[in-house]
Amino acid sequence: MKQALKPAAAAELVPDGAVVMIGGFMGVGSPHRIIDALVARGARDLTVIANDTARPGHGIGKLVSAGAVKRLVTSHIGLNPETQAGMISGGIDVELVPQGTLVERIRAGGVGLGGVLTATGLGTEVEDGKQIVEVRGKRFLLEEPLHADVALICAQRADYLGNLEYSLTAHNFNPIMAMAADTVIAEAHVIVPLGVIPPDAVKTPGALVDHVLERAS
Amino acid sequence: MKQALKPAAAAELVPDGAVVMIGGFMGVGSPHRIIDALVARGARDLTVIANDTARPGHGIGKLVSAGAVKRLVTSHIGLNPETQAGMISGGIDVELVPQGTLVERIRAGGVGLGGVLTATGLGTEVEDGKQIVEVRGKRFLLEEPLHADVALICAQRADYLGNLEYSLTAHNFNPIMAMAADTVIAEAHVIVPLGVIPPDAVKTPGALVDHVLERAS
Amino acid sequence: MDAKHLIARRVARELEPGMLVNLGIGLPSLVATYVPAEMGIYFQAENGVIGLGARPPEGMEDPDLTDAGGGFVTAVPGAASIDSAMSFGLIRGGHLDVTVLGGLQVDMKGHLANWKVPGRMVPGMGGAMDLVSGARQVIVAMQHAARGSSKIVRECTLPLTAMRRVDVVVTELAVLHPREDGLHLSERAPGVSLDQILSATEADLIVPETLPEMALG
Amino acid sequence: MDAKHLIARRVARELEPGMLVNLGIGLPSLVATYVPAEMGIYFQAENGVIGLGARPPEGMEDPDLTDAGGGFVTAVPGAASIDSAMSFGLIRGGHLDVTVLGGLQVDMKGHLANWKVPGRMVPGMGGAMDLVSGARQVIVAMQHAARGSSKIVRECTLPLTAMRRVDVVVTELAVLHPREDGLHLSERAPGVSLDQILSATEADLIVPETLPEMALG
Repeated sequence: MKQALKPAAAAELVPDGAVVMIGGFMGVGSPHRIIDALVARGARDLTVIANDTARPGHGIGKLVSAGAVKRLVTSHIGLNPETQAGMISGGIDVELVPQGTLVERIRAGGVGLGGVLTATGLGTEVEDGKQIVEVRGKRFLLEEPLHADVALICAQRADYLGNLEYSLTAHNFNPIMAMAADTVIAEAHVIVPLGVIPPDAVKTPGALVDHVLERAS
Repeated sequence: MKQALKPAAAAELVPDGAVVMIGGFMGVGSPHRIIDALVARGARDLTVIANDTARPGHGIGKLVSAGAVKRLVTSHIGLNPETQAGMISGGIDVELVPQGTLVERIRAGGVGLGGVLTATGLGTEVEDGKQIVEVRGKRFLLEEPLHADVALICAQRADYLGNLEYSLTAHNFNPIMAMAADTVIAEAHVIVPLGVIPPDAVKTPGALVDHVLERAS
Repeated sequence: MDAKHLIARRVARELEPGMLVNLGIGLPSLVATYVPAEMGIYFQAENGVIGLGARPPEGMEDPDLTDAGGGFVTAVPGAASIDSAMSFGLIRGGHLDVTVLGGLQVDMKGHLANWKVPGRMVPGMGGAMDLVSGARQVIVAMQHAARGSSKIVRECTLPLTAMRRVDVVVTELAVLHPREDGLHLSERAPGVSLDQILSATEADLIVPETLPEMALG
Repeated sequence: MDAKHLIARRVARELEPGMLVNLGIGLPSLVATYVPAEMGIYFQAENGVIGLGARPPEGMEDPDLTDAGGGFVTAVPGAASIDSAMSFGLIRGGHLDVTVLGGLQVDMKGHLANWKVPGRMVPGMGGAMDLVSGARQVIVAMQHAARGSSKIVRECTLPLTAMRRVDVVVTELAVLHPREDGLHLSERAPGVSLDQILSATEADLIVPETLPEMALG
């Protein structure tokens, strides 16, 4: 059984300078209450690993607006001019990663693989400085695993053990990030008793989740 | 929409000499009706990729008993003395693969990755003849992807599009194999109309499934 | 008909019944409008759904169901929710029949550039590199020129999206097929002459003896 | 108490509240009997369930719910079904706290051999190599000798399961801790003398000044 965690306590578990994975796709399926608490705490120097930074003032965009992000590993910042400005000015160190490579690098970090061998990015800027591995005469980029100090994820339902269920396009990076961090904090729209989420519906087993955020008031 | 496929027609889609992935773990979650049809057809010279060969006369063990298997890529044959005898006599060419490596090799074949970098097997017989890749100073075995001509899988429920749901320990290799073959044939305990399996419960999207076996009579 | 709708309508004719198709945001997303429901085409949005539908009734939008651009969508009966690993597994693994993307430049080798204008626009590649590397068929849907310059160029000056040769390019003037020997001009838009196309195009084109007019269905 | 139950009872004392534990088939599976439910320990079976329970009531067995040995089991409230990729992702990714496995030999380097007797027994490694490579803690539960020969050997003569040094070895005579400097003898079974242990052991042991008796709880 998990003890419900208050948002401020969740924010305390993400120290300044931490490497943080944050679920969501343009804010859909992002842990908005934890993000708000991080902003309220005045978090600084975070390395954020996330698909995108949403829009200014929305989802992960709030952390960018608040100046909490020092480094960013992401696939798309096109809808957040603040992130783009930060990248161009050098205020934010941005590593752009193809989306399918990003999610596999996170998965590799989570399931204990040494890296990802992909053809995506071959012959493009993405190839620069990377090891090429040949398999059966075909060339692949070796992309390194990603691992975080903390993963902040969002689910539709959690039970008291931290078993998680997701809804529609709010799955995105959440189930993958839940495997790839030392500490996993899950925010859920609804918290239900053990057994309400049947075993076949669990997409993130509670064994992967360290903390469940207290219910929304 | 898929047309329901008769077992004999399914067996015709698996020609002699084909590379066939078959789901299941000791027979649990194996496509038993398709296996029976393959035996009835007198299939020969199959390369079977599967976690195990169950027991003689059960599940994949029926194919071994019937002499249909020429080559086998598997993690465990300990409970099937016929497979062990075939391996020792040379009648069946058996490649033993660690279970976690086997499932990742199948996944790599299914999701278009060039291979799997794993520490499993390092310093053991499994390492023999394989490429070693170093990442951040750590050594990993490069295990090659697996791909099949046909995957024969089993689900709890299918809908008319071939969306699949699995039950408890009958998931095992089925959802992964569904990604890794040119032709995917699914057998299901129950077939239901579109919409009965909600989007969040679908574990194998119908887009991956070529044929659904007709309902059990 | 304006240029964008003309392009979308022509692209729609490339799709075949039962295909799994990914439409990029912006112009490509218009293609769905011209695909009859009875064709049984399933649209994937890389943020996590197969079976994307039109806009929902006002007041019934689900914040957990959007397309890759963040706009509210519906899901059709038989839809499946998928996480980002499965979504890009489908794309990278060759399970996606067609991707329709916008473009900044296509060159005589059939190379596409569509993710970056150095120093001016750095949105990130999002899923574009995986889509172009992995989809069975890549269709570029874009206007023929931008700011008075041809987007069909001799050689891309912008960073490439992939080394893979795209399959079809549809503009408001023409349909082009990049092949081994160069850019084949295949069709002209209604009311557009060969000379108009040639004078609007920087690249050399291989012109057939008779140039058919686009069929728009 | 017979040897196997003594070993299982001692192993059970190594487990801590809230751990995720994998028990091998045979002797290791007896460990669950000695773990009080209130400890909140979750058992994973690598064939696809977290939250494995005891045998089901007769006549209520579900053919789709077995342990890795193929025996019928139950699932506890809060259990989760997982496919083989997730199951071994948990194992390889370091999410499994403890694995308890049987052994054929353990040597002075703490290496385990437990999957093959060349020419005589070729069951395949199943999940053993991944479990030993990936679990946070590896406990070997086995009888001290087989056919009159010590299974605690100077150097494994059988093929290794992994290069990783196991953490604890529990036999019906003793508890051993392999460390950098060799095999430490830590406890003796009730009624067993140091001399009995030394004479039953091929390997050199590092013996403490006082040798405590196993606490069995």
